[in-house]
Amino acid sequence: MFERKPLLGFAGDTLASALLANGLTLAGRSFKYHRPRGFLAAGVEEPNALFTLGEGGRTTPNVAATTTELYEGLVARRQNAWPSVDFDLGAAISLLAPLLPAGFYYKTFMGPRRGSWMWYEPFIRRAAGLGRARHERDPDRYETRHAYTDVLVIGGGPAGLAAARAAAAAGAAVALVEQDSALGGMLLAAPATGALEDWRTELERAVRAMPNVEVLLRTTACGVYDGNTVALLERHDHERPDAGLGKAREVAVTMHARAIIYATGAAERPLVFGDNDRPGIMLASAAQAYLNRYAVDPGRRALVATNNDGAWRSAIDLAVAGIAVPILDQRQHVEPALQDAARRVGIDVRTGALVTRAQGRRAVTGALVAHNGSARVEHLACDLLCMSGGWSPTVHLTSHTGRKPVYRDDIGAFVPGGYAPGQFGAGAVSGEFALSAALRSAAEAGRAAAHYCGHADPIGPTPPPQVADHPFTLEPPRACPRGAGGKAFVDFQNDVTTRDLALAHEEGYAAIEHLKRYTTLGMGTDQGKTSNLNAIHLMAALRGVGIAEAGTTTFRPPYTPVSIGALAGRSIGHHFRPIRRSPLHDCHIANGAAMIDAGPWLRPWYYRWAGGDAAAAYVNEMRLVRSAVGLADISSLGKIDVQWPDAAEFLNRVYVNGFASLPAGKARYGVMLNDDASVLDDGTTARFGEYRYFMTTTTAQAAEVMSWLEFLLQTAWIDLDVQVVSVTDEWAGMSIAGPRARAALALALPEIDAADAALPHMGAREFEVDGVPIRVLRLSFSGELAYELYVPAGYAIALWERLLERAAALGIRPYGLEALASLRIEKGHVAGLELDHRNTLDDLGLGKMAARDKAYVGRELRARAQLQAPGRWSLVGLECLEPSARLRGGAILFARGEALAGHGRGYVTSVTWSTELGKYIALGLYQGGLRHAGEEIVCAYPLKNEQVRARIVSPMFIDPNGERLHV
Amino acid sequence: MATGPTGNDGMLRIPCPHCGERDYTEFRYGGDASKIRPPHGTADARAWQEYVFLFDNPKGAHLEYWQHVLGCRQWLVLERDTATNAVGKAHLARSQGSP
Amino acid sequence: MIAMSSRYSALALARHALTGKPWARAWRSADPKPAYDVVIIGGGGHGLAAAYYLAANHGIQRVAVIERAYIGSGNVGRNTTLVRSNYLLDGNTQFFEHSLKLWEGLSHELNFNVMLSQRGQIVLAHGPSQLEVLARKGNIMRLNGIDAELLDRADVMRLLPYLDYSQASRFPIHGGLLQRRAGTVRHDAVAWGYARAADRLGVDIVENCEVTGFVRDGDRIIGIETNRGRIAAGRTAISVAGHSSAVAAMAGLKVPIESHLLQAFVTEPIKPFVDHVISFGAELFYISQSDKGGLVFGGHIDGFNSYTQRGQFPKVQSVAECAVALIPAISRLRLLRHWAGIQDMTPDGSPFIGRTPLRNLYLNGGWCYQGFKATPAAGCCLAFTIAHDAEHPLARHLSLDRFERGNGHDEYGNGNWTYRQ
Amino acid sequence: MFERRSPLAPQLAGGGRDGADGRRSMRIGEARGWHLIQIGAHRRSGAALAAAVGRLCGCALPSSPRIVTACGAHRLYRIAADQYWIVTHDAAVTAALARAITPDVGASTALTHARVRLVIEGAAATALLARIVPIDLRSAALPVGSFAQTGVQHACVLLERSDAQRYELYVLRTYAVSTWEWILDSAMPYGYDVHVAQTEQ
Ligand SMILES: Cc1cc2nc3c(=O)[nH]c(=O)nc-3n(C[C@H](O)[C@H](O)[C@H](O)COP(=O)(O)OP(=O)(O)OC[C@H]3O[C@@H](n4cnc5c(N)ncnc54)[C@H](O)[C@@H]3O)c2cc1C
Ligand SMILES: NC(=O)c1ccc[n+]([C@@H]2O[C@H](COP(=O)([O-])OP(=O)(O)OC[C@H]3O[C@@H](n4cnc5c(N)ncnc54)[C@H](O)[C@@H]3O)[C@@H](O)[C@H]2O)c1
Ligand SMILES: Cc1cc2nc3c(=O)[nH]c(=O)nc-3n(C[C@H](O)[C@H](O)[C@H](O)COP(=O)(O)O)c2cc1C
Ligand SMILES: [Zn+2]
Repeated sequence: MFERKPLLGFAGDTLASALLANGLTLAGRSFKYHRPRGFLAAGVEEPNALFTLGEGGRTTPNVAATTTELYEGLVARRQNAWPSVDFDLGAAISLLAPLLPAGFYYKTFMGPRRGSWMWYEPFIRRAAGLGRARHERDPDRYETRHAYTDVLVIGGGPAGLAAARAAAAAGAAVALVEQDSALGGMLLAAPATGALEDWRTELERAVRAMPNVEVLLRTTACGVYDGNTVALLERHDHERPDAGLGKAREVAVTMHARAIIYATGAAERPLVFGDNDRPGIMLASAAQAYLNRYAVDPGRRALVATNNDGAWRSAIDLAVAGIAVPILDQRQHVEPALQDAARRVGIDVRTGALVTRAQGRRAVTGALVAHNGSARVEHLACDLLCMSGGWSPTVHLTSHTGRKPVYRDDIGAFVPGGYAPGQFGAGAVSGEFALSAALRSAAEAGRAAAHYCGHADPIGPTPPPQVADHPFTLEPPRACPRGAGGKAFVDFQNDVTTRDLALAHEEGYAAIEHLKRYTTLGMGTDQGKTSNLNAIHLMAALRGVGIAEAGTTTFRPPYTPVSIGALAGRSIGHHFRPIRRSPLHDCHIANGAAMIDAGPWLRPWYYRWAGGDAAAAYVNEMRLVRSAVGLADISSLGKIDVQWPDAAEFLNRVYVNGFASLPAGKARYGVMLNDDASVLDDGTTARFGEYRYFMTTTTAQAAEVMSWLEFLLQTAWIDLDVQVVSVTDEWAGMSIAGPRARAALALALPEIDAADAALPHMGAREFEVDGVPIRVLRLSFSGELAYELYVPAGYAIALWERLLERAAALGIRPYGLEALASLRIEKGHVAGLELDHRNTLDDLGLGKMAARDKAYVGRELRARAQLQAPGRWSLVGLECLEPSARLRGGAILFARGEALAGHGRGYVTSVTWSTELGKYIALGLYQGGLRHAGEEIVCAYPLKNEQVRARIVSPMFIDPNGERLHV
Repeated sequence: MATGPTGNDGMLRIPCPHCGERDYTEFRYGGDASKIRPPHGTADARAWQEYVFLFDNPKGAHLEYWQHVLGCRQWLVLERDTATNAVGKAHLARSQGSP
Repeated sequence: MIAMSSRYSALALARHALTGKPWARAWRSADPKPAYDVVIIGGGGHGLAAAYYLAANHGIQRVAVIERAYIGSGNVGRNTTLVRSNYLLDGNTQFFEHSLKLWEGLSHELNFNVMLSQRGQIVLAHGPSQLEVLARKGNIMRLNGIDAELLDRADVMRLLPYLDYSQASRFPIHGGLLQRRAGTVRHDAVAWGYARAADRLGVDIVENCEVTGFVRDGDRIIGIETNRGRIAAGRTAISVAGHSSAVAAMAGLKVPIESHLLQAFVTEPIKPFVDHVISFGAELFYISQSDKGGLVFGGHIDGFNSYTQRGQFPKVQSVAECAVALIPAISRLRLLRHWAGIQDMTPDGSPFIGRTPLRNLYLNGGWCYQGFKATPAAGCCLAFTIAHDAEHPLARHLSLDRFERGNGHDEYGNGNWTYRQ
Repeated sequence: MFERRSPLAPQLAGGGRDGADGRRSMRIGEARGWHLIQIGAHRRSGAALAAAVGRLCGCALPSSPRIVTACGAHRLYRIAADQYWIVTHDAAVTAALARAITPDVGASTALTHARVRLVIEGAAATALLARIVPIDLRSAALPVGSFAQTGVQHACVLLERSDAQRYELYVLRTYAVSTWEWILDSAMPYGYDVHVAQTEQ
């Protein structure tokens, strides 16, 4: 469907060829001036013919019709015009063109007041942008994968085919990628019958028949990255992708190649003359492709304008097809053989002839032609103007790893400025524009690449092609004479004209990068594939410098635009990042838990037995723990098995407090610092045997701590004999807490002797129950009598269920993260919001823990003056003094009566309703800390216009002497 | 730079001495490996400051730590050129001696 | 401050259009003179701004900006253009708000439209505790006279209806913090606008001139060596973004900086689609739409020291994953170009502006992810420091020796990165 | 008795689905009934450890970091310079090893529960794996009988190629459900059957 009208095309057609076959030459409107535009090219370099494809969530703006394969059901619309491309009101903007030269916006829209740009900007934004995207979710499927090969050949033209064949013949595994739907490259534009086509078919057949060659069509090499890693995009739109069936629309392939052969060919450039953008003006090679490959007459009455030999081939094909063709070559001298060949097919040959301006508006109707050495301007009528300003090797990919291309005068273009190790060039990309030379370079590249991969011996030479070809010559493009009139476009998509170049030069934006940025030249969806070199030529001329000095802009990936969906692949929705689930996950769901993200983990936030939302539930869960007994999942804690003779010494070094003397059967709380003395983590380590320790870390820091310990052991302390192994996934953990915890244990697990004598506070013991090892640590985060139980993860659910079932009479129930966090606030234990890397050990009130008589990581830098300064913010407890108000995390603290401005004297880190105290309480940091205990302060929360009075108290809100731990 | 053990110049493919050449995404970067960590217990704040905070940060040859976190978990010392990303040899950090 | 004849305005555009009168060069192409009062190394946003403020605020006009390539070739011309002042820590809040205020008057001051677009930035929170952290910042902003609004999920849904609110979303959106005055600025215009204004005040902008060394007299720097010869300088400032270590090393200084790659991305241009600046909360990812229509976005550094100025593909993919996680519809849009900048990274994520151990040598560097928004204030403070040989009150917390004293200024709470990325 | 549960218990109920072409070209499942112990030698104990393993498992410690040593009911993997995995379905062996490897011999850590062993086999197995791991799966790089430690979705995994078209993955338990869903999602185009192998080795 094209603009709601059905359109017929043939298999193998592109949207562009089908539209041309249907007589449609007006493809769209230009970006800035809304000028009517047609089809300039037949491939990826197309700047004009951008369409919006698809409907609903499949709407895809800005797709070049020249690369869109036709398939049944394709829906396409033209864009950037209102009400329609045929009648576009935006075109009125053309009248204002003189007021809108390149970069005009830098010079205006500044008044009348400061900030006025905000008034103008919406208009500019609406005018800019090409197609319109939709906010709906994309229903299609995308995938990513990794691939490995010896030799990656990029480009399936004659050079690519020949190179692949040579490399494969030498024994290398070869992957050949071609963005097009067919192999053959430039040869596809040659006449569909004849010796050349026979030769191409045979070469293709031979390559495809080789078992060690994999051919990937519709696959674009988008970017070349370090390590000969190439990003490929495989497209399947023509196969009707269907997410329901798992059929992907696009696949992004990370290709790891040993060697790369660039056989990316060359692209033709336009000529620059007045109104060179009229529909019906196209690249000579494009006209040839439409004619030969797609069997479409791009016009009936053609003119071919050129400065090089290349376009003569196109002219001859057009003439043979019966399309009248005068050829206008700006060169005075053209190879006589070429002239003869042209004349033989009835071409009206004119040398020294320069097109200065095109005629016609919505379609080209003719051209004005100037002749060398004469003032006469001739008018020639045409409905197709083919132009060729020379050929630019497709050096994009070779430049991606930082090798700047270099200029070659003889071909008037840039070629790769060398290749990274293991990379080779073949064919037109390396400046070999004659087929025979291209093939020679390809065979050589193929052999060299295979050799680089360790395959030495070619099996046999590639048969030389039996094709006639001409050496390639060209005359550098000439700027069209001033005063010829019309707009001479250099960059079609971004509407950059020769006047804009002149303006940029005049204002000093003459460096090629400034030119680009000032005029936006080459910044469109085509990335200037047809415009960059002309611009460089023209600017070099304006500056009076050589082209090599003018230089190119930087080529960046992707070579052609890539769907972001393809890059994301399957890492979308809940697969965006993997989810880590506790071994108890299924129980939580069964127990009616509401789950919450905690880093990669999903953890039970609260349980519905306790209330319908977190606010209601957590207080009931707290009450349960304070009054009876609760069961919580702590499996997400990091767990590390630490073994061997030097383990004690090791722990003694990484923790600020002493671990050397920790006896077997005991656990100890410890804090680790980074080298810079910021707090890395806290947790407990239990000693189970002479040389066996069991360390726990916080959930958030588990991976960091593990790597850090390995770093120290493997890089710095290699003399220590210590082994650390992560056992986070091996052991599930649960905490059973509350005054009835021991009773509950006794009911559920009579095998475990949890009597105070056997398992005192901070005791740690291993038991075996029904053949299953259970580690029991008598530790408390909540301040109640509590035990941490660790069990091999496969038995976690069984243990959990046994605890809940057998201790049911004691009222045991599960409690979640919110209650866990709240209970510890009542006890003044620091956690995530306090441990934010900015706070020191001393700030957290833990300074006393640090041993004075031993070294530990971070000790030296902990002593720095500012870290010990008296006015630092340190941990305090806060109780809310207003019965009707609540404290809020993130509130800023001020002394009473002080102006509420600036950064205050501290802030609230964690808040909870205290079931014990019947009010809101909080932890916070406050300047001077507990020296201000008892003072009333203000917690300001201007985001909600709130101020709440609170009192500074000890952060140990309940049971400061820890009596409950010892029941 | 020297070529890696696989004979490839292996830019940003890291030759893990244990596992072989792998994508750099399997590794965790650990920064400059030419700095010498003051021995544990060194009571010289200046030395620690330099170690922790100051870097040569050269444009060119760089010795650096990488840990093969998705593989053998070994910390490696890798030669890499920060001007080109070209990767050279790697050795296990705990096997002393320069690469 | 700029002579009437070369002023930019709609009227001037019309006059030039009608008369065909040529425009003046935006800045002269200066050759280096043998000596200057002040030499600033680095023609990025900061260096050019400092030169402008030296001339405009301190009356020092024998100033040269020495740029090794073309001005704006560094990070000022390749960043994601976010400007905002939602900063938490004492010192930072005031500094970045000062910068935002300068941005608000900059087009007028420079007579060059830098296209400050105050379209509002929304930082998302994906859980209650993340929202509390944002609230703390928002409260600090309000207490410092800076606009900030706390958003709940419904507010975010109203403002940004196209984010992923579905069941499938991995990190559900819980709320956010909005600063309406935050937004974007046209990156290149900043370099050019400052260059043009500085040029008009007599500053020499010397392009294609690479600094290769310093001229020293004892512990004093008295000039620089360049590939175009020696230049004597009363005072010299280093303002070279990702290359601070390299240039400081020429003066024999070792600094707390590593050079890392940060990539940026732009899609094909489309009609208005994203009207704010949005920052994802689950990972470092931010997105906005340029006036030209491209969606511009970025993420985390690539994660290892490098001066290659090009990124790696895995990071491209993970950034794309963030994009789709945040805005499912973006899946269909196409990435047009991605590039990288070389960025100074410091242990605490904060920069340095101030004096160095060498006399008459000043350093402005270590900007990490945040130097673009800082451009006017950094230029202003650097100019002050050069003019007065003293730290600017707004930049006292950014001294080079802060780690010795334990004064690290860790805005993001990421901690020291000696061994991790 | 405590019942041992696989984290994939609920997942394994589903019977699979057809691929885009209507076929099912893979079997994806979990292998259960095995035990895993990680053992390590410290600097001076390499020989003692080798001796202990020789005595209890009847084979030498592997010297190759890539080739799986199969001996009887056990498979041995050298996972780092001086670290090994022993996978066996003889629980007595792991228990004996744990007892025998005293600190002067080395260290042992039980990891049976830390991992879940997935089996992917069939014509499309290699193509599927190319979608989920970043390593070279060509048979020269990963021949039958070899293994590699790598990552799936940022989590570590040990991947063994036990036949040309058969792979076994030891994935982290807490990621197992996520990894499983990821694999099934990736396998959609090919179609698969889901199966559990109770005591497969
Ligand atoms: C991808 C990316 C995205 C970013 N996004 C943001 C953002 O959204 N918001 C934000 O606030 N910040 C952002 N930043 C950071 C910001 O761009 C930089 O911090 C800031 O631009 C640095 O200051 P500058 O403009 O002066 O640097 P630059 O523009 O880099 O200027 C430094 C100049 O010094 C020159 N130089 C270097 N060595 C020499 C020498 N030896 N001799 C002479 N000249 C030399 C360079 O050529 C360069 O032009 C981003 C950075 C990157 C890379
Ligand atoms: N007469 C002239 O003026 C002239 C000029 C240039 C070239 N040529 C002819 O061109 C031919 C050169 O052959 P060649 O093979 O070097 O070039 P080619 O243009 O025939 O083939 C290059 C192929 O690479 C593909 N390609 C380019 N970039 C790609 C990417 N990133 N990913 C995937 N595919 C990509 C293209 O689609 C194309 O098929 C010879 O026949 C030569 O005579 C003639
Ligand atoms: C905010 C912003 C928007 C950009 N938009 C475009 C764009 O629309 N088209 C384009 O080709 N490049 C765009 N670029 C990228 C530049 O072309 C260029 O890649 C970038 O400035 C880095 O320079 P380099 O690639 O020359 O190294 C944009 C850059 C920035 C900073
Ligand atoms: Zn490894």
